[in-house]
Amino acid sequence: MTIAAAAAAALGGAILLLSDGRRALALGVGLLGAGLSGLAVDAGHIVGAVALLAGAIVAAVLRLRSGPAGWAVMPAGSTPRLILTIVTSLIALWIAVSVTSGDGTGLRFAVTALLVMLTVRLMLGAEAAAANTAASGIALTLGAGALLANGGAPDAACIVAAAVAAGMPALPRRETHGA
Amino acid sequence: MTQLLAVALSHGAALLLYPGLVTLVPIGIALEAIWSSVSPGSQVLPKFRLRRPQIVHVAVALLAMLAMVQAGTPFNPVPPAERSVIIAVAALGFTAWAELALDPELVATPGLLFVVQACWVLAVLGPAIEPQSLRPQVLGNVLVPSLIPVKVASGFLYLLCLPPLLRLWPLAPPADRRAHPRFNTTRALVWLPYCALFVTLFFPPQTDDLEGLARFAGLVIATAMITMLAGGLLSRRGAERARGLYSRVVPPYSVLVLALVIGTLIINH
Amino acid sequence: MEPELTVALPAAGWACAAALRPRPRLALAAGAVFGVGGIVALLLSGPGITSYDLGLPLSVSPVGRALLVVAALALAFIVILAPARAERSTMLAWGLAALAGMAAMAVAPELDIAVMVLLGLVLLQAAALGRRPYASRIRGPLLAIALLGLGLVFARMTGPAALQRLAAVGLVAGLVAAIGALPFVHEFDAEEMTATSPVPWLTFIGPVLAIVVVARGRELMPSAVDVMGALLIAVGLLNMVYGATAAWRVDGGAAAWRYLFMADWGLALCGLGLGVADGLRAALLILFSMLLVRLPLYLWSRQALRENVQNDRPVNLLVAAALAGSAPFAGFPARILLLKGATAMYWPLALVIGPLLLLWIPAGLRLGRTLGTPTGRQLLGVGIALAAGVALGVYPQPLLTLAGL
Amino acid sequence: MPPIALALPVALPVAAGALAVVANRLGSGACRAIAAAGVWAGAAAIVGLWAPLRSTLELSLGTLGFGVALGLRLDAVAVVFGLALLIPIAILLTVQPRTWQESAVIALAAGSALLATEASDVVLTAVAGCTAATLVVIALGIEDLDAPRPLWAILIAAWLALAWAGVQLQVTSGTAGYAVVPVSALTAPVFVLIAFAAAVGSGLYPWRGWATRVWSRSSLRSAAISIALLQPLGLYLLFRAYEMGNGRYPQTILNVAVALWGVLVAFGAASRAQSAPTRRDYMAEVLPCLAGFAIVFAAVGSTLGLVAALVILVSESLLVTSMPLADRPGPSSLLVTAAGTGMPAGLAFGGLLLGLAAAFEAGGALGLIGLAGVATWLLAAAAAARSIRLPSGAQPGDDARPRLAALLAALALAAGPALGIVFTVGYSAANEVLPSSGPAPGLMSLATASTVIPAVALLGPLLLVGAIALVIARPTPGAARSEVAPPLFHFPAAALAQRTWSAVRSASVPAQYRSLFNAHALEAAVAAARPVLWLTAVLALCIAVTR
Repeated sequence: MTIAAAAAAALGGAILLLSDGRRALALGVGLLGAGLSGLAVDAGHIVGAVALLAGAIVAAVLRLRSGPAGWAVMPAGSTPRLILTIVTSLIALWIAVSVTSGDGTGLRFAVTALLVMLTVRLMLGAEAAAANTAASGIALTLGAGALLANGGAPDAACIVAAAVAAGMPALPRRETHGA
Repeated sequence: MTQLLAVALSHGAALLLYPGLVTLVPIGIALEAIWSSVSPGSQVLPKFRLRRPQIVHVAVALLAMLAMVQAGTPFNPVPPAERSVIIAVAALGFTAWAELALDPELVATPGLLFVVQACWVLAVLGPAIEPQSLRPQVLGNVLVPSLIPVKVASGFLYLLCLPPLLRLWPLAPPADRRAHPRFNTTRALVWLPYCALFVTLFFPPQTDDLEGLARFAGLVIATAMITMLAGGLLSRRGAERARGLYSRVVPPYSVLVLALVIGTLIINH
Repeated sequence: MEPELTVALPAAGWACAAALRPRPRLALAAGAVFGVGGIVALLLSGPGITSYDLGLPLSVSPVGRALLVVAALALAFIVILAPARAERSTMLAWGLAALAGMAAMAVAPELDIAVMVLLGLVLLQAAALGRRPYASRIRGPLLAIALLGLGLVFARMTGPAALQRLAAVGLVAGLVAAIGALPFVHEFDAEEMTATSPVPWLTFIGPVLAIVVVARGRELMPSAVDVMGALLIAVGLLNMVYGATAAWRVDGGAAAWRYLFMADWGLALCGLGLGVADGLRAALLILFSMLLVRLPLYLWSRQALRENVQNDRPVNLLVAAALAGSAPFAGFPARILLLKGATAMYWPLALVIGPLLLLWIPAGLRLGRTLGTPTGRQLLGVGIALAAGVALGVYPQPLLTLAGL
Repeated sequence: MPPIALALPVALPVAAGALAVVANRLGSGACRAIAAAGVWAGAAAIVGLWAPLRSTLELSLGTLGFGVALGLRLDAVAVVFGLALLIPIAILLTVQPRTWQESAVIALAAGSALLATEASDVVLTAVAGCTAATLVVIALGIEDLDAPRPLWAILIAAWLALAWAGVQLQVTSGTAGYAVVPVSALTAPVFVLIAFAAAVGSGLYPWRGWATRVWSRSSLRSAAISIALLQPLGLYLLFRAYEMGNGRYPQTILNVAVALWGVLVAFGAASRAQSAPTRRDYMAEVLPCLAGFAIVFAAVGSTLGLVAALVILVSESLLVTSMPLADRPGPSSLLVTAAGTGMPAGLAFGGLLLGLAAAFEAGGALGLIGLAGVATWLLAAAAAARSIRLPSGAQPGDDARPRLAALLAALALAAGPALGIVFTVGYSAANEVLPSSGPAPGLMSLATASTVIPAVALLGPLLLVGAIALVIARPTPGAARSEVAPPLFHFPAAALAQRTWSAVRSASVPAQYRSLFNAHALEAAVAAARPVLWLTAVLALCIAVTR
């Protein structure tokens, strides 16, 4: 279950990195949220898991309303992004399995991989919809990252993360060069 | 208050009478007359006329008086403890520049004159560094073997500097183009202070009696004669030789004296 | 009083001011009422008192409280004496939104939550009308959030000591990227509205964020506190040198102001990195003066910058002195405290910092001129800002006491 | 008298400055009157506070917040320096016309400078001194922005150095209070910082510094103010260093080094003075020359030296007041020249006499420096003599007050017999920082280690005789009044130094390498927010912490 959830989250992140279309972005954020939610359940944080899943679903649904139409998975010139996806996943796996120790290997892998992938997505220049979705993904990942903490308020962090992630695609996009 | 007045009166007497103005003027005129008669070129004797003094003469006379009362002349009303060689140096040093300020015709090559004056300051104050005293008699009385070389070298440097300081060298001021040379009153005013200071600094102090007075006077006259002799020699050798001597020989010698002073300091500490 | 009110009331004020934008006076009044309410709530909520009303332990540290109070004062000051062409209700709305976010970051029990609040602020600003493309507006702040997230993740992983050091890199780099200091400078457009430009990150939100990140970071990585301090000092020195030099040499007055803010951040980061009380005092003085003196002066200089008016009247010379960090303005005691902290920690560092402090003077002289010829309300504002600078420089004890120092 | 009254000397000028700003609508004259009244009141307050008890008064007003206690301390040193600062400012504010901005800023600067001398703590002195320096630079800028003025950075560097010395004292001993700092805390590095602040803060260098250049401004109003306010503060720091070191500097070599610096400053000024093209250029070198001597005397390390430095300080105060007022051809400028060069039997003459005597009586290296000092004094005298025939160089303006200038200069020239009184005051001040076991000085004669200078008995009659003689004297006939004497000498090194300096100033990166140092390209790369640069920076930081 852990492996599947971590793989789903990483796959969601990869789709966000490799796609430009609204459907693919929605699918990516949904998968990402579902995977992180599964990892939260695995870590014993049911409230956090529900919050993450809900936030991801809302973000995905809202994403379907705007952004470039279609899927646009791996459009022309996305080879570097594909290479980055593979390299990032491998390094994250190495860190989660070999470098670090303790429980929650899957969560460590997913959080590390997702943060790097989504940041790279933003750095490589993203259209507003993709950038917003990546930001939603980052929010959900940060929420999941709080589950690594011993103590504190991880569920609260997940709830806030879900709220931010869900609200993000709803924000108006303004590209005009006024003011 | 009465005591203050008495002290002020005695110092005033020293400034105006002995060893001050009334003493230094006739002796200075006499020495200047001798120099005028022996020096090549200007055989000029003073013409005594009762008239208001020139401001340059007043300024030089005041400074010469101040310097003179610092000297170790026998019967000096100023107590030995109240004399300072720095006052004498400053007063005599100012005389040259008072002339430059008030009558530039009297000062030839002020730059070179300053160099000589700096060497003279070294000759006067160099020996005062090690004893850490500014009392003229104390400096004259220094007979510590380790300080004798500095004292002798400084004394010779003092004598070397006297001809230019008294303008006995053949360097004429650029403005001095008179057909008839005049009696040099300002020089007459500083003959005695320069020579008396030399005697005070480089010979043991004289006692306050006639013998001491005679010995002091003899030493002063001897110093004046040596200075005149040096001046005469310089005049004979010509201006260029004199300029060369005081720009190329005396400064390096002063550096040597300075090295001697520093060496003495190092050895004695 | 509960700390959550210090978040809720400014947030409500922002909502009202944004909703009532078509009726500016009403928006201004509503925003002002809620804003003042927020400040009152903040002042009444004693530092260290924890509230569990939301099921979370919410409390504000004395330093965070002091910074929030000063930020609120700065906002009131800017709105009351707003530049000629600025719309006060809009300024107030943006300011209240930022203030709510800053308060939320300050009271958040976990750094994760503070980072997510920061993310919310980033996207709120990005959603506004701006001259720069959307992607370039969010790129820098989102990199900051990702770096902070990575730092948090590494800090919580169990493994070799290097992980803690990498966590320190993540937190410091994230902080620097969030405020837009070197080497993570945000793209800048001199003509852009201040609220949507990188300036609020540098001058308004940055101070609270820095205090939160550094304080929480030290709790998270006790074994990497030295590394974190060293990184803060290194980045601080970089900002001091480059920022102050660029503020003097760069073309364009607005860009020069931005670099001067970076140079000030250099001082603040050095102070925070020293890890001694005097360093923290120095950093706070710099941040207070950034909020109360430099930000208002920058806003009032924008009009003159647009019209390219420069002047050398006495008031410009006084502003130059204030910007140059000369006594009696706040910069001088801050520099003294920085030197003291550096001497106490490692005196050669003071030898490096000391000469760098002189780089502010040419920049200050240049930027003093950019204020043009202030008159009327603007002149009054400049006077008040300078007086605040003198008060901070001569007697900073009250504010430092408010900050628990 | 309540202890808070100790704040009056500082508060009154500051309040007057603030009032002058508020009352600017009343016009420049009224504001100037307010500022002048404030400064006069400050000076009066110092006398009023000090005269009744003549013992140290202290006041602590709590901490300011940056590790400094707002403590005021009025002792004899603070009184002498305070009056030396305030009285020239008060006179100049009273008699010279200026704008309300200038008057206000100068009054504030006077208050700050006074706080620097009344502060009980090194760091507070640094803050106050930096404030005074900043306000002085602003005052100069208000008068004429393009005219020569001190480099702001240099002044702030000086006061930052003092602040650093203060915080070092706080770190090592927990306090930077002059009276309470442990002797062991005043280490050589701390003293070097203090000496740096003293030299740079007062603009006293062997080369032509701002203290000289400000006199080439078209108007001397603010120039004189800047010298009167900033130059004494340097000497003040050298005095307080004795107090912190319990009457000594950390090492004797430091006394020699400071004295050497002072004599170089004096010699540099004198040698520039002897080649000055105008009388105003000559005048510009008078105060640096005297200030250099004051540094020498302060560094000697004896009570006599400190008193001599204070006598020179008083002479400087009289001169800095009279010089801008005598800025036109005439007898007043001749009197100022005579007073400035230390003519017998003036106050400067007495100060130089005492100081040089102190140097010789200290012996060793200081004796040699005293020797150089005497030569420098005579060079200054030669420069003064030459300056009499120089063209004035004064700019037309209504700032000059020749009668008052002549009166002040005559006072400085005739004050020799009163040297005993000045000596007694200076002795009590010097005793604060360098306790002396010797007998208290008399008013009539001054005792040094080896001689006694009968100030009244010798200089009194000399002055009397001189005055009478000068009255009856007649000008020298035939003296070429228009002829300007050439410089005594030219420094061969001066031209080389000038060439080197201009070469350094004009140094630039060769064209073929400029692309490496292209600031605009770098700025573009940084401001364009390139992700590659960011990611590289992160990578660099990671490598830095993990290697």
